[in-house]
Amino acid sequence: MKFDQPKYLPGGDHFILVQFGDDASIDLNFMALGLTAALKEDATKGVVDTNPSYNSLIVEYESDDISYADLKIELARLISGLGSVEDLELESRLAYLPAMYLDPWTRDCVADYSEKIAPRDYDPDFVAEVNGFEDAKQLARIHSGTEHWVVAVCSTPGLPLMRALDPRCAITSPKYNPPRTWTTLGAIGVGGLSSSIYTTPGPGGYNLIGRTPVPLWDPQQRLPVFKDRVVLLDAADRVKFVPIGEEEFEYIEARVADGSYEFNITAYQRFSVGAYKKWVASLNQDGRF
Amino acid sequence: MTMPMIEVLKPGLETCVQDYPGRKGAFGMGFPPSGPVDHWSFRLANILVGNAPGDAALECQFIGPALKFKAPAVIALCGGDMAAKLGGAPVPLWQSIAAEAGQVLELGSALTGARTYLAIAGSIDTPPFLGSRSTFVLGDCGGLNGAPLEVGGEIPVGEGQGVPGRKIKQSCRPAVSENHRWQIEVCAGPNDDWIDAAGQQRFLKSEWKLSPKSNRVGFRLEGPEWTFTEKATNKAPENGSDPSNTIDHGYPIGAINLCGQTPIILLHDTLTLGGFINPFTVPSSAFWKLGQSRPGDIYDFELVSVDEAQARKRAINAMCSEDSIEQA
Amino acid sequence: MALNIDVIKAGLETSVQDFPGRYGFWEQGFPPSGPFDMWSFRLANILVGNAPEAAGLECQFMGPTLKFSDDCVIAFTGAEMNATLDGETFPMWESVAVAAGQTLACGFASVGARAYLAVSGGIEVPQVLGARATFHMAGVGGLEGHALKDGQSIAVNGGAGVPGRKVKQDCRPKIANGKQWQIEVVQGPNDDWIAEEGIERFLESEWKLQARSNRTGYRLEGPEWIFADKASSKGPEHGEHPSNILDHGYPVGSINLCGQTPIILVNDAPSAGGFINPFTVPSAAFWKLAQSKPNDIYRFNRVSVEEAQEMRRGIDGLCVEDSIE
Amino acid sequence: MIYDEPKFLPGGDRFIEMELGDELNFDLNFLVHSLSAKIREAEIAGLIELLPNMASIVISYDPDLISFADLKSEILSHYRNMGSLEDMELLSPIYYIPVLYCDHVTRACWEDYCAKITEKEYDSDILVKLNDLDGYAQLARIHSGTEYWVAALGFYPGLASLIALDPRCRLTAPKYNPPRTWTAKGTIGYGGSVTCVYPANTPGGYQMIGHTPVPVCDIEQSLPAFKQDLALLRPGDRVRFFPVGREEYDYIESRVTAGDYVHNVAHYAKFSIRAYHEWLGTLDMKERF
Repeated sequence: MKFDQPKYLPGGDHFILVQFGDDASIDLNFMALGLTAALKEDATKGVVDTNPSYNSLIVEYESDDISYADLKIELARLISGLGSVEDLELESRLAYLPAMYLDPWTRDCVADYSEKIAPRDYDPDFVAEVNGFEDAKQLARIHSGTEHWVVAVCSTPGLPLMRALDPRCAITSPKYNPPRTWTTLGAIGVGGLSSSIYTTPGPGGYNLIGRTPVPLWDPQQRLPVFKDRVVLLDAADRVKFVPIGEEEFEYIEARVADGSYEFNITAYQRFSVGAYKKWVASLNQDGRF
Repeated sequence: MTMPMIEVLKPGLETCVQDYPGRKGAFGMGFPPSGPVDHWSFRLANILVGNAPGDAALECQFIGPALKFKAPAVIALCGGDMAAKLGGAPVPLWQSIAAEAGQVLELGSALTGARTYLAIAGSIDTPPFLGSRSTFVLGDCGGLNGAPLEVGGEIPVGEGQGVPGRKIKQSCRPAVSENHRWQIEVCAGPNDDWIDAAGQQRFLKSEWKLSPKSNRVGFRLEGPEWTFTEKATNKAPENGSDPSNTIDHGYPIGAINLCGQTPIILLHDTLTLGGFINPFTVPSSAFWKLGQSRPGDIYDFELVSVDEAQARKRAINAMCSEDSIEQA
Repeated sequence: MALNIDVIKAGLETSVQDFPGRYGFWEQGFPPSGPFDMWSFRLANILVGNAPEAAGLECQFMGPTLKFSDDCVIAFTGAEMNATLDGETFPMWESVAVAAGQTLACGFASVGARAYLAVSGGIEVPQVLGARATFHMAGVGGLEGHALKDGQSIAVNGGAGVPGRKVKQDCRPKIANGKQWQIEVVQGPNDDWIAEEGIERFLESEWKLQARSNRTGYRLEGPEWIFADKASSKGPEHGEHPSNILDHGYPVGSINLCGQTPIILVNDAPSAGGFINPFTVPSAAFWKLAQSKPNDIYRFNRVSVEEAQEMRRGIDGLCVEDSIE
Repeated sequence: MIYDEPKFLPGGDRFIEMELGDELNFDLNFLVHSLSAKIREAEIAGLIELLPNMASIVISYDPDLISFADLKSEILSHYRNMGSLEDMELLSPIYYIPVLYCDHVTRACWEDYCAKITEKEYDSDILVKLNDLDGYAQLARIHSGTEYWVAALGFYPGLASLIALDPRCRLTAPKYNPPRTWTAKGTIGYGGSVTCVYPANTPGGYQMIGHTPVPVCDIEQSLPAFKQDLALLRPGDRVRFFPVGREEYDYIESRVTAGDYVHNVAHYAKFSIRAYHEWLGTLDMKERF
């Protein structure tokens, strides 16, 4: 539920959590990202950093520059300036990321977990089943059928937390319990309401359904796209997965390895929340890719 | 002009380059701030050698490194006592001293506290990453190639003129606990309303033992059970099934993150976001205590207001200045 | 009361049309379609008491043979197709009562080329994109998207028509067999691509209507065109030939110059393309195009936009109840 | 160039051709469609419909309701109030269309042409050679590596002229000479620097590089996407092609045949000219996908 007034919750002496509501309605994330953009635009004195999530935005501040009470006033001012959620328009790049669904590498990762930690079915079969899809291929079709909204970039560097913008492509699935101890780098996972891409080979709990050959962050800033940035995606960007086969995967992998891979990202669109809501309302919810 | 170097003979236990306040402005890209846990001692060490308080220096944890100076240097050690020796002779803490070219500084295990900070005049000059030299080991970035010191590694140092013989006044140093008990300030929130009154009281009145499964990512605490409010047990399924689950949200640094029944204090290398509640937050003024405590130590939490926490932080900041210096 | 018309013989591309045709979908590539000779078409509807817009049949060169399932009132206008009703000569430009079971048989057009049949109540085929007009190239509108076929049945809305109504002689288009037509043209939109002497030559020459002409376009045969400098010195995206231009929309009636061949784009024409349109035939002259036959000779008579609009108002003024006696 | 003063050229008694410039230029085309949207919004009495194209708009009007001169001055005033091109934004849906490149359908069409009309080189080979590409895989990668702008619609119902928004993906191709007498519906054609999807079995002159089972025009209105309209695309929309394999192609074709294929469209992004220009500035023109 969206709160009538956002809640301001203190997080110690230099954080404040602004919560717009208490559920996972995507509108709340739009508000959080709208506020992120407004803070940036406003260059509010004392604001150090921000970190958005599903329904909230955490703001780090320097209490020597702004008091907690004044920060709340500033935040309230910016939030009221956002207007209604329908009025929001957000800068939003669209990244086309190649994805090999049902790939051999994440299949091995699931098999390894199954052998060493707890037996489980192949993740895409499992996710397809809990979502009532025909098979794993339809899972791939549905997952690649929507633009995914980057709710936040978080947890580990460059890791995008994403949600399907087309409600007909929403996939929900329980996470691993216990979690994996390692995950294939570049694995595309789904868990809860979200999708993500593993940017480090660390532990993880999402179900693995595919893999991308492209890096989502590059501390060495080796590839051209990372010339001015370390992390590929920002919150409010969108990702569309382009299904590829093994041959194309290897081609892209080789270009990533030799440093010549050219990312396919467009940056000439603004995301209109009002238009989005109209579009969602116009969809036949029974239609499925 | 050759850059003065320090050679790593023994790396110690996860000894890392850090700077203060660490990596800011990259939270939204998934980067926690990193930086020194006990940033009070850290800044004092820098001030002693004439650096800016936030300049890059080394954080030594539990077991310190052995380092060989390739050029003369002015250094200072602050924080936990690791029985440091320079060229075999004991080195005092809280004081700037001169090291000769070729001399070896050797640190042992921490006798008091847990973290010792080594500042070098001119400061460590590794390439900054996203505006900071702090090492973020999980993210493989910052510091020396994104990793703790390694045997044979070389630490580049900038040009700097330090003055030996400067000391931190006794009253301006953090008082490292001798009895392994710590009074840690906490602020309520952001998610205190998920814990019932009894649960909040229990948290504040109980002893909490620091688990060995603690590091710069998080400090795990052992203690009594938590009890929850209606809000935590009666919620929409997207929050998750455990009472401590919520819809993913950003984590403040210092948050006491309740993972099932286990509270974990989120430190400088934490995950930036996740799906557990944070009923309390340790303010930055108490971080030096976290930095100097060791597994098995006992924490008592003391509830303070945000205003009070900010006042304490200002008091510590005030001590991280030239005013805290006296001549030896 | 509804009735059916059974198609005994379809004739040559006989199709359902309504006036003014399909508007609002041009941008998606749908031309207006609709009756070619809009004057005769509207008069037929008025005769049987329909609104001028109601759907009727356009018969081309050779009309159909139709059997009526029920009593109704019909009218036949436009070209003389020597129609008979149960063998009796059927009068043109007049509303006539038809009894259930009677058959109307048409022949070849002896004067003019297109005849229009209106039935009281109007033909009731489903509207596609807001019109009943047939656009057979895309299979849209009319009877299943195409011209009539033998054995089909056409649904008609019941309607009370009055027989014995006639269109006054001076309110009818002057369809003749002279094989010579004066066709009005308005200069533009791309007249500046043609040299002055090319414009003069177009206006002074005789143009023969080719056999390869239909509701999409009328091909003309005549002298060479002479282009202005503009047509040869232009950006490469326009195309090589002097008649090539960057793709643009085509007004209905435009004289589209495809190489050296002018094609008058009529009701079912493509909506856009990459050739210039130096002249445009205004709507007031469309009845002449519709009623002319291959090998007929056109001479073009330049008029201004205002004159063309005045002529159009003149025809509209005749497509009314006052024209009936 | 874009004219300082647009030209109003008469097209008989009921049409005006408004020419805004005389070149194939994205900005000019954007101006054409923005102005068209403005004119439509104004609901000028007597204005029947608009036919915007590459650089011009043909305006259909009822001379009994508005005179040439009045219509011209009204449209001119809208044109003058357009503001700067840089500030313009247009809500632009994007359609995702699967393509089987170098497919069996167009190959058969080419073979038929060679047998019956005249021998010619295989279309994709022509494009590969002429554009200096590595092979069919790169042809597919480049053709599917950009969003296309629907610059115009017309000639045939539902036939859209598509121009690549990423200039690095602009290919060139000659046209068939003489033209084909038939082209399979769904053929992906390339002629000049324009690509298209053939909406029906029609004659054609573009080189054929692939085939989609997804219709872009459906006079039967059997698929849900055509419930309202027969043609899928409108000027100002965007199209992105997705390479698929034969198996996925067959699957999609079966869904189209069954009448339950769901077209993949996202309709919530505003295309911003300024952002587009900025984005163009960031591209490394030497790079190719």
